[in-house]
Amino acid sequence: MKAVVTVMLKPGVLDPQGKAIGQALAHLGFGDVGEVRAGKVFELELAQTDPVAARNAAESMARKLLANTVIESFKVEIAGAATP
Amino acid sequence: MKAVVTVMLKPGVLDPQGKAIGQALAHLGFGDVGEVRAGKVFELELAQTDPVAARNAAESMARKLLANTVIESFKVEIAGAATP
Amino acid sequence: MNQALAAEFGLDADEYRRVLDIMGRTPSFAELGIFSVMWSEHCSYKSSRVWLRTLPTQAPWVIHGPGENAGVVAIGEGLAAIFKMESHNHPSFIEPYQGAATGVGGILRDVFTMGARPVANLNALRFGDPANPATRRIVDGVVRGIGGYGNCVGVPTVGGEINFHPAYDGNPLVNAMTVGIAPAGRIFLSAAAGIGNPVVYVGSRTGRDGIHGATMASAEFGADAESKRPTVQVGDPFVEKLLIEACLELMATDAIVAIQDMGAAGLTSSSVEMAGKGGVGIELDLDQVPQRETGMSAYEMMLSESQERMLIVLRPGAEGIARAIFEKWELDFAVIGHLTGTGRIVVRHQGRIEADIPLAPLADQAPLYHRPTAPSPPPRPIGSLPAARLAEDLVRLVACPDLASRAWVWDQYDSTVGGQTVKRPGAADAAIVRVDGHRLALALTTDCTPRYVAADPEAGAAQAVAEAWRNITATGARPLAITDNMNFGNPEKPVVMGQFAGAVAGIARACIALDFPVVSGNVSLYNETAGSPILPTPAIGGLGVLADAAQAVGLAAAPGQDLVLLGGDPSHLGQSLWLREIAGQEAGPPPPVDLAAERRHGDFVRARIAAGGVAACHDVADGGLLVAIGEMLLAGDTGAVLGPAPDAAGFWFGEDQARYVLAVADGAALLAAAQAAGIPARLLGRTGGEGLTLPDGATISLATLRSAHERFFPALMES
Amino acid sequence: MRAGIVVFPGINRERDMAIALERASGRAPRMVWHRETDLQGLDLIVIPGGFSYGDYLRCGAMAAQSPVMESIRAHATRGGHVLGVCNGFQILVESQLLPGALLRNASLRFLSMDCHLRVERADTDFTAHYQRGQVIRAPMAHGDGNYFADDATLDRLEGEGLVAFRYVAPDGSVTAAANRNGSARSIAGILSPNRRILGLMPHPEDLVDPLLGGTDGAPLFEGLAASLAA
Ligand SMILES: Nc1ncnc2c1ncn2[C@@H]1O[C@H](COP(=O)(O)OP(=O)(O)O)[C@@H](O)[C@H]1O
Ligand SMILES: [Mg+2]
Repeated sequence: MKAVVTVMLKPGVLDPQGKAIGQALAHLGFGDVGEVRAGKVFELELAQTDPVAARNAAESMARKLLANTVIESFKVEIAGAATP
Repeated sequence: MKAVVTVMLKPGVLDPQGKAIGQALAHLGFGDVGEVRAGKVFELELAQTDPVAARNAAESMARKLLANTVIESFKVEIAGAATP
Repeated sequence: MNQALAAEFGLDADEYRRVLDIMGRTPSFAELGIFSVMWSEHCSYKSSRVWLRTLPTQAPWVIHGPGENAGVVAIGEGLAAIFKMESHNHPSFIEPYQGAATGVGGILRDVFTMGARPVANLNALRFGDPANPATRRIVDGVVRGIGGYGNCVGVPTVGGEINFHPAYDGNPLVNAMTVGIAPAGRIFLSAAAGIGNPVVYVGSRTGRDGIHGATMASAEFGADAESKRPTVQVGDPFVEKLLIEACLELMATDAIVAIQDMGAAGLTSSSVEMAGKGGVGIELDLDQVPQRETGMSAYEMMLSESQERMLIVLRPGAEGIARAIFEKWELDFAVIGHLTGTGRIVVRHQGRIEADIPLAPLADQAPLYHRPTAPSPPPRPIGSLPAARLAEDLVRLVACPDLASRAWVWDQYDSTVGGQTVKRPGAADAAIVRVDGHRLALALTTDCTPRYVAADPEAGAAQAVAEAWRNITATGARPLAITDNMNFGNPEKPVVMGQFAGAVAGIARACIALDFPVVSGNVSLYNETAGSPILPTPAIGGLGVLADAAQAVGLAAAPGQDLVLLGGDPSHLGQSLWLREIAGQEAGPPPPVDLAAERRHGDFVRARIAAGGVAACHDVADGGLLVAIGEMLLAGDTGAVLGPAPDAAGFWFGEDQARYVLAVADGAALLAAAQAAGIPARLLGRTGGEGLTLPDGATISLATLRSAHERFFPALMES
Repeated sequence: MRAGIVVFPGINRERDMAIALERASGRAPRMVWHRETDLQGLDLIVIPGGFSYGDYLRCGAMAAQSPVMESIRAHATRGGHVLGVCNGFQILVESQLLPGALLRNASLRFLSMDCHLRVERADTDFTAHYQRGQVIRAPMAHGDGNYFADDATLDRLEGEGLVAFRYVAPDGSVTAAANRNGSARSIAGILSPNRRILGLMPHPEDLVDPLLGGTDGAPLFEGLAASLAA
């Protein structure tokens, strides 16, 4: 199964990249864009065939490695499964 | 409206980051993880209230700035709107 | 398989006929691919070879001149310096970050493949008009790419040069140079030997990256540049770092017979060149090649330019040792073939022979062109000139794109990693890098003034060599050898070919006079967009040696020193920056290059530095004498009072060659020594205070000068 | 002082560190490959700078999961000394041996230049050869040195005196301009509560030789060597 892990900075953590992109977009004439947040996304090819098992595996990978929970939060989506 | 732009390397383009993460996950005991691809995600607060206008704006931002279309492809999702 | 297809591969009718002659049959797709990349301009040097042969390449300290992956010179204490410069111009236009990054990666491999630990990177960059919006994006990507790769692999980036000119608008130049150190007796070469010996592939897996990159680098950009984009290669500096460590670890054993990086034209050029140089045959089994993608054809695998890969011929039985080392570093390792006695390259894939080509004719019958040359039109004559206003002109000049502080750039390059950088960027005319565990140090620089070369290719190229030699000399080091990176337009145009020929002649003349041979280099042609060529840019990378790093002299003056001009009063305004920036003219002949004077003056300066009396030294180059003084004061954070002197623009802003400004405790003693040696010298003034006081009494505060000098890059890039 | 330098794939300042340690202690440090787990006999473990695992994902994240980290944790629990510089600091916060995180520099650019640091306390084994309040120079070379922690953590660090170094102007004043990477409260280096673990971003090991521009970094290693003299 395919899992998609999205990692974003927690609210309150400075996001210089998002801020710089917001400014650059404004310079490019997209004056009406509000806040921009930048994050990371990981597509994982998993051996699990059961969506629940796949989700558990991906969540455990996110907690252990893909996200730094001091500053980041994450979200897991399993391809084809509805987001809970 | 909120738009989420996901930027991934095009298929076939080397993804050094994804490769290193895949190896690290294997070392951590997630032996059954297959290919890992790493990408970026941007959450944009848009002034547009119409989903179609919002999508157009986000796509134009992605093409102009958020994605390097030489090596990356992107996908836009508008919060609350079904993916086309 | 026909002429039309061959043409798409970049082979002309004549070349295709030659392929048919050699093969005695219609070539397969993979075979045609091999011919096309091996006979591309990039790999075969078909337009430039006849000229390159005329370069001087010998000196008692040269261990390996051109023809190997990089040049090798003895630097004393049983050590050798290995260095080369290489262009990545076309890829950097298409994708500036990855183009520049993979340029750095490629030149690093050329150096460590010979057994050297890379100890320094430099670069020579040319960008378009700063007013052109595309320039900013390209500068940003190239600088990030060079830093992104070099910082990660842990090789300090210690020097370089940058020019801006509208002629580079559609075609920036990214030339990267790497310098490494190896024991002089343990240099690894690429000539394969030993029939039956295993051929091993190490590094990253092969994907469909950059297929036809070599042929792309051999064609000019038209409006369809966009469509050439899918060939972009992505660098992985992490894997490169592992590859460096793993290769050096393997090189400490006796397992290697021959080794070569897979650069342009990847597996094709590395296998063909290794076997060809060794006079043996080679058989490859592509099924064994580590692959990143599925379903790749033989053609794709042979032409892939995936980065961070090496080809090694091992001694029989050494596979186990080698495999263990590469597995420790988590790199792919595969035996993909062996050497044969057939003199042919045979490529097998999925049970079929996809290519079977005799190697000797592939090399010997490679096209060689004596392309017609035409002289460059003479430069425009200099028109009427405004009077010089020293203070105002100086402030404007130090702020102009070609003279403004490059700190914004080098602040993004790790220049200290390795713990051996004695003079960082901006501290001296050449970077000084000590040899780990020795007192010995290298002096490194890259130089070229393309506007001089455009005005007079022979004189301009000689000037580039002279300036590299002078920059090394100004630190106290002894210049040893150069690498050259010849960046030119379309060689099928006689004027461009004339520029090339003239530049080679100028380099040769200067190298002979200065005992400064060419030991490696690279040629990049077809640097044109929509039919308009770049300025001819023969970038010179110079290397010198200093027996004791502690003797190195920088350019920063300190308060309380006499400033002395050595070499004679300047007067030549042709092609000067003052003429361009202040008078608005790109005109006149470039400064003449008197190599005998160059050598006499330089040898004198070096001897004075060795004798210990010189606190700082800077050559007079771009911008002329007053700019040189300003740079010494800014670097040392001191003012100066200049004494009486001529007030002509030519004196303060002329770009005459073979001149140095020295800061010394005792100016009178230096003047006397210069007089005794028959070298013209003049006391300019004395350092100290908060500003620069000119002979006319005007004072520019150091703060004014500094803010003018430091404004350009941040203003361009951070707006 | 018996020091060990941990080498992860992609680390690149291990030789700089070895030179500095040997200069100060007269003893060559042991190089510890990241798969080793036996750190017996070492007084000081140093995680040097570089780009472990390419700095992919997050700087230090993958190294923090390496087997050797468990041994380092045990060494720290025993009260052993640990020094993490640059990538080493990032690895220490990723493995939560030190609190907080190191985010992308506020400028979003790699910063390679000398900075000035104020020594916030001189009563630790790392800073014993400096004076409190002394301003020293050190090269920095990083893309992700922007120290972040929540306010409670920052207040605790300050309250317990665990801020070791701060980015300052040459005169010792804390200014926004001197804090080039945007670190919270200009923090350049922090200590563990027992003051036996130090993480800092700039590179004192690259300024221990007058030939290379100064010796401001030398007292850090000399202080350690004196404190840990066997
Ligand atoms: N302008 C030049 N001057 C001297 N030597 C050159 C020049 N251009 C190329 N060479 C030499 O030709 C050989 C092939 O260079 P190149 O094709 O760039 O190597 P690589 O296979 O590493 O890309 C090298 O030995 C190089 O030093
Ligand atoms: Mg090569």
